[in-house]
Amino acid sequence: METDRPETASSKTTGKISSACYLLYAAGCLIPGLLALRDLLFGYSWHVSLPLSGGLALSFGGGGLSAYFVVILSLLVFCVSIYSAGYARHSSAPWSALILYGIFVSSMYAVFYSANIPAFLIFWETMSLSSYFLVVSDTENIEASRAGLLYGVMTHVGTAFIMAAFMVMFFATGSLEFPIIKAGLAGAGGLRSVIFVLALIGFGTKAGIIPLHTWLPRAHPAAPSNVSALMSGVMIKSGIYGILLVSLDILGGGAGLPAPLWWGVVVLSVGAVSSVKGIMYALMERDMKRLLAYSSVENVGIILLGVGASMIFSFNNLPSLAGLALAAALYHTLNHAVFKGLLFMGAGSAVHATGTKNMEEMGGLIKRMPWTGFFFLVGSVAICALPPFNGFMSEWLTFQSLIMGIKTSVVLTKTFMLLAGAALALTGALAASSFVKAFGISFLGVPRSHEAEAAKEAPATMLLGMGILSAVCLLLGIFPGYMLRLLSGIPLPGLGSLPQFAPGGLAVTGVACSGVLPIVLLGALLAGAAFIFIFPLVAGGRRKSICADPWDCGIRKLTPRMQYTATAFTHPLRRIFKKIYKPRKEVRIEYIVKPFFTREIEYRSEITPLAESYFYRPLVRALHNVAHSAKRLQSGNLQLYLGYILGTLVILLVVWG
Amino acid sequence: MESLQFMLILLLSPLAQGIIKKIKAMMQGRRGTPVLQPYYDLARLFKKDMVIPRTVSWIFHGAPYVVFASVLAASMLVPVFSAGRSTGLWAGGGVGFSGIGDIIATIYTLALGRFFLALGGLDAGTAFGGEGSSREMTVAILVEPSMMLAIFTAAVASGSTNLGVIANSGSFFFSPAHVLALAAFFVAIIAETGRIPVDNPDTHLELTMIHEGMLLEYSGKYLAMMEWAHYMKQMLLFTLAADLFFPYGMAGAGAGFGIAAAAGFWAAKMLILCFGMALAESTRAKMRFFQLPSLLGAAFVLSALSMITFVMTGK
Amino acid sequence: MPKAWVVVYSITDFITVGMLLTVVAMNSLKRMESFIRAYTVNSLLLAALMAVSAFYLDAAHLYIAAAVTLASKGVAIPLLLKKVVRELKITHEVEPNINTPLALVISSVLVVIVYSSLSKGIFIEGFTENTLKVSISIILISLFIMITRKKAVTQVIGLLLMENGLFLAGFSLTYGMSTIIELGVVFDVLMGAIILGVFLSQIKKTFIDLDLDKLTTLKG
Amino acid sequence: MLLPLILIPLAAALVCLLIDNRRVYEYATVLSCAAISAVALFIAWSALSGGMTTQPGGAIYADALSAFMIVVITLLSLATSVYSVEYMGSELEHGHIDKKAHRYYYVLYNLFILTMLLVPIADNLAVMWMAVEGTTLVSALLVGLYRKRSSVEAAWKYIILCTVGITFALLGTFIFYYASSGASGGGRGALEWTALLAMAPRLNPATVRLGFILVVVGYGTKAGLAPVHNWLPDAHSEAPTPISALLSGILLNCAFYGILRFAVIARASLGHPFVRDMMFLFGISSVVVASIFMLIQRNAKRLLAYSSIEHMGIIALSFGVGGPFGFYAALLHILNHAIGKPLMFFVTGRIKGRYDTVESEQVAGVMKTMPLVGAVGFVGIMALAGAPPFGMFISEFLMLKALAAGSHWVVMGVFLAAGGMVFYGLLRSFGGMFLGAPMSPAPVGQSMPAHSTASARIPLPVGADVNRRLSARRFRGLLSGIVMFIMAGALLVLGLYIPGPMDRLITLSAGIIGR
Repeated sequence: METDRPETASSKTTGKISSACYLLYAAGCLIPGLLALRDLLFGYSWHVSLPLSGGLALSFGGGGLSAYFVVILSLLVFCVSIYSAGYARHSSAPWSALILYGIFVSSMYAVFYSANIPAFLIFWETMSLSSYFLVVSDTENIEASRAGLLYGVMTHVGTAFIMAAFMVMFFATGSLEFPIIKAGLAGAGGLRSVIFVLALIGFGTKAGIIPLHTWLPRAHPAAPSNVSALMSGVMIKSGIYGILLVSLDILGGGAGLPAPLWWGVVVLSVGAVSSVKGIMYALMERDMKRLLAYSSVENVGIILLGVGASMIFSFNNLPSLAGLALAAALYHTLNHAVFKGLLFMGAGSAVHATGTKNMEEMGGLIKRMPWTGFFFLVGSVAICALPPFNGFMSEWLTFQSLIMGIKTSVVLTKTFMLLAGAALALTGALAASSFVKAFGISFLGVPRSHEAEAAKEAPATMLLGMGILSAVCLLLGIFPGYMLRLLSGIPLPGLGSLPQFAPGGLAVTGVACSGVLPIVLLGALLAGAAFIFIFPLVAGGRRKSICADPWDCGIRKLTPRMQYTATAFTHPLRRIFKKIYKPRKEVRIEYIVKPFFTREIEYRSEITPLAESYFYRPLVRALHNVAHSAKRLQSGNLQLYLGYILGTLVILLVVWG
Repeated sequence: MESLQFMLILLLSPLAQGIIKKIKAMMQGRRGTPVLQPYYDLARLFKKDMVIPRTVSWIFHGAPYVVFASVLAASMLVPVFSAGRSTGLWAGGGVGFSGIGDIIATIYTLALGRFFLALGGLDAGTAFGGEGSSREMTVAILVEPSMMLAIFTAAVASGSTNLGVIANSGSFFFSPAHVLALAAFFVAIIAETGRIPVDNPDTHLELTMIHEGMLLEYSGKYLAMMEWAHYMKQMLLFTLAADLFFPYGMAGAGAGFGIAAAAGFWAAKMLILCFGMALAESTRAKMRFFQLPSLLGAAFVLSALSMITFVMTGK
Repeated sequence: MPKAWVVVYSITDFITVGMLLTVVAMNSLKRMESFIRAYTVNSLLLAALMAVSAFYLDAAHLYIAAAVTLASKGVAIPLLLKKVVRELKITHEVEPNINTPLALVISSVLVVIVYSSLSKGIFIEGFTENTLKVSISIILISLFIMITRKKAVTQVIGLLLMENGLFLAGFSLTYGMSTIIELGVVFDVLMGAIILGVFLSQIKKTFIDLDLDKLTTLKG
Repeated sequence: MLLPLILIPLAAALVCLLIDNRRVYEYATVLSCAAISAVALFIAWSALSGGMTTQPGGAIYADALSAFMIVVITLLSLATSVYSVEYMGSELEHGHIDKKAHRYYYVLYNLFILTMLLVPIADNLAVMWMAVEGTTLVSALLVGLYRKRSSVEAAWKYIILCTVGITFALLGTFIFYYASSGASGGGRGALEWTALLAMAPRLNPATVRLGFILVVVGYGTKAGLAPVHNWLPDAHSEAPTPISALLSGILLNCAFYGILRFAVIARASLGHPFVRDMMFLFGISSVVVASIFMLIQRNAKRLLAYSSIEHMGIIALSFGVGGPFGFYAALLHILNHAIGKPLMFFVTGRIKGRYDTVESEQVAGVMKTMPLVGAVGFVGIMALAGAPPFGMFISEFLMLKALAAGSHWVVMGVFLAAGGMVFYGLLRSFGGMFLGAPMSPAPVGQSMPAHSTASARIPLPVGADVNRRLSARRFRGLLSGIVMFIMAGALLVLGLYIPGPMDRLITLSAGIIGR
């Protein structure tokens, strides 16, 4: 779907119709979004129940946590659908993709609304399967179908864990309805931990925490870009939603029943590992969309840092801090949805224009597609948590909660919070580096391929979709106060006790006190820029500027191939962290006259993801070995089969006869 | 009045640079350039025409403004000599707390500048620019954790990341944790300001330069902005070190000195730090790039130690 | 207990043990003819048993059952087998997979297992206890024979032997159920034999040889 | 009202045997299947309204459970007959079978249906046994229809193994009779299920236990429960595709129905735990064995066969766990499996028609060459993998619920793990076939199942004859295509809403099992 097929008249009309449909989706998703916003602001909630076959029922409910996620979903679906309207017009997307997109989106809504186990499971799996089909929707792309297989299987296994968790709930409470379970689980004791672990594994698979993330960097890039925007933006958040729903809402018994300490510690550590390793792998990627996918792993990690910290705080009975950490997590969930969606859309139009995902074949795009470039830049700045954009605010809150954790909690948790803080700091720097690379290599400099040379700006609808999200990035960055007001409507431990502030302001009080006024910060930045713009006019007066070739050390001509490549950009880190990356480097040289005149030098460098080489590959190999050796049981020998019958009979006779 | 204290950084940062150069020269037994040389350089550069590479986009033109603006904005967040309750552009600011800007905000605002500096280096599409940005970001990655941990120590000790609060709670200073943290922070400053042994500010030998590599294509006005921003960043970091680790003698602080006295204290601290920097530069030799991790790793260990001692001892 | 019963018990026991012995003996047989002969003997014994008890219990439908058994198992099926063997020219030996002594040991072990595991609680009265155990042993041993022999024909014979054991069991447990069922079962067996014959010729046609080692193309 | 179920297929078989005209015997078969379906629906209706239908003589009767089975059997036989007309037709036209075998197929087809219908309506358990044995004999001939080495081998193994197994079932039946005669004070015993059930509590437990073990092993062999399942993959992979559909869709269920009937009596006399443990034993082993073999299975039909084993295992599990949910789930799963598995076999048949192979390595790009078949196929494998919103998810969810309620965590864990492996196996093999770029340039237009390779081998008839034949072919293809869509739709519907009558029927039957 990424490649432009020659547009026939029929494909043009299909394109028109499907883009119209996408606009309909965009309009449609406003309704639930606004309703959910209302529920959130005024604390409404509702509950309906429909009969299902087999004496089961589908219950749905709104308000609180689910309303918040519905708002996120609607915001993103709105922009992505507008984007897709332009996207579908030019890519030869089959009809099925359009329908699947609808199923995918509506199943995500249903997941967030689900209020009992059957509904949740059914729509959860529908969401997974429809996204699977979207990943493989370009049926001839064999790589996509491989990625799809991995994704499908992993998500199915994850669902199995979720099912198990739910079944334990049912066993403990005898009910399938979340509200009743919530009430009934208070006395469940040890079972709560069982449920928590199962749920964490199950939902973690979807959220893409390390080491359950393997499917993510494969499946997200393989999907069409508008879908990968939704997958990375919202779908993996459904994993976060699940973790919050089970471990805080349901297991919290609604009344903030404190979680055991080790839950928080586990979540915190998982978050730290995921954030650091996710972004480290992102840094090494040449494939633009895979880079973004890995950075999603990182951001999920950051969100989990907040969740874990909040759990620890509520265990230590510090509600306001718990609220703060949770607010940070939820806030970052929204922010990540926004800028990751934006980035995937930008990447989508870049890939669409150049026909490649490899950044080392792009370059110089910002001159050819200025708007896309600008929006991508906004996204990059936001995701690097640089002020005055939204990423900064949520990371600031996370930092605050961690620091306060170091101050207040017991030594053990102190240490964990400390490490988490260091991880977060490291993450920030790594993220900055990888997005300098992502933007710099693919949008700046000189085109590295003819396709990049010939790239065209994306159509207006696609730009509109990105533009809205860029604006949201800025607004969420400079009006955090409104966000906290929104969050305090969610009935989760501590969120009620969040202090309220002036819309522009954000502050922590209580154990500590600090705060930022991002709007003033923005003002300061503008003031500084204005100053330095005016100062030279006063001091130096107007000077003309001469255009020339860049400095080339006296070589007469600099070619695009002499630019710094993405690989070269990250080479130092590959060397410094070789313990972690385990880079495989091979250099192949063809000589004309050895050893002086070379015809061709090929340099290939790859890194081995640990989780795969040390967990998944062995697992799959083991399974295959088992299967192969099991074939001997079905050797085709009739006597053997008769022997089975005899054996079974004799054994049963001896045991029970 | 105090709300304009950042002007000191804006105006005096070239002087600090000059002083450091002078001290280095004297240590190396040279006469060295006059102390005001940086001002002369800036003035000259502002007057010169610019040579713009053909290959660049608006990022190249925008970067100097963003870099300068970010450093300036960051320095507006920092109490220079007065952490008074009423001071600061946004004292209170409806945020329900007193004092001046936030340390994390400061660091991240500086990071914004670095982000665009690196982009500006990449925009021309030359090898040196790329090399410079790559190395700059790498160094940043190595420095960030130790710097943040060092800051955590101060923040946790005073129970806030608010520079005003930190500077006001002068009770604890020179606890072992803070000494270690200061050491780590100092190494971080060396790396951030591109000083020997991490980077050589005076070289233009392509293969070794980091900061200069990114500036290679810049000239005239833009180069002036970049350099000025660099000076300001250096002085800002000095000031931060002072605020975080030996805030003694600030106006409006617990001790509550007068403006003049506080300014004097600040100048003294700056001189000390300049001397320390010069000393470090002229006693060390520039390291190979791939030896840096050991140095910065050491810094990280220092800051981690400081944090741990604090966690254990509680002071 | 009337005197007649005692006689019946002794005779039936005698005959059933005879059947068991024929089956056990088949473990040691190598030639196809003798194999078929042993089967015939076994069937005849079965028919005889039915006749005897029919005589003593003077139950008319048992005579019918005996007659049917004699006709089908004692005469028809052996003839069919002989015909098949002649047509397919199965002359050479029927090699067992394992040597005779071991086979004998295992079959006796099976008998022991059956005798030990069929708990006393099952039986209320009558000659059924011993007969049932014998018949189950016969079934298991003939299954064992099917396992040890390579030739497809021997499989068929083993299957038919199992049927005999089954008939013995059915007869002993139920004094012969309603005739219709007897007939139905016999009919099934007969059809089975015929169809098996058909397939034997099929195998002969497609595989040239009736050795089961060839029939292992379908694996996994 | 039951006799027609026997008479109509018999008549159809005679017609096929006597009248050597392709059109006639094809239509005769389809019509008879349609007729018995109608009858079945009537029986179901009367079962819903008035309980059991008994025939004078009492040898055959039908309660709700039998009605349920009859409905499943007849409806599926109808679908399969329509598909057979297309599939066997093209087999004939491409010379894979000769005309004689083609007719012979329809004769046996009707007899097969007949024998299978006899199973649920037999009140006398020995009669039921005869019917099951009859199915073995008839279907063995169908399995061996192609006369190839492999098919003959499969048929041979099938008939030997099943006959051996079934022998034990009869022995078990005898022992039940014996127990009943014991219960009736040494007098004549009973083989009528109803009578046995009536005296169940008075039966000698030890006797019943022995009998039940023999019955489970015997009918279990036929029902394809591991570890006595070995005939199943061979037979399914070698039989003509419609027959594979019938084998796994109905025949297995018929055999399992036998176990069910005996199990009711066994539960009445031994109590549930014994039955549960037996079912868990066979169920778990079936699920595990099947899932392991599905991991790397390359032949699509064998893969489906193993999946049948897995599903029989699931049915056994949910029957074993018992309770209203368990029994309901077992029957619902029988229904779902009877729709989903044949559907996948039909899809595989279409693939074979196009690519002339079902080895997943040699097939790719079905979504391109036959988009509709590919879409239906995806629905099918998702349903078979137990994914919502399809019927099997409901039945499996109900089973899980029952397992959780009874806290059989080990069983649940094994089941879930196996489920993952099964999903992998299905998606790997079928996904590989459906996706990817088509390898050989295959002719487009999927409603016409032309063999790309075979048609090259056989010179097609010429002139107007060709057009007539092509159009006829297209028509047959269209019909079977519609059938496949209906089945796919049914899978979806059952996942969301079970029609009221069917729900009541299943509930009643569950009541009978759970008595």
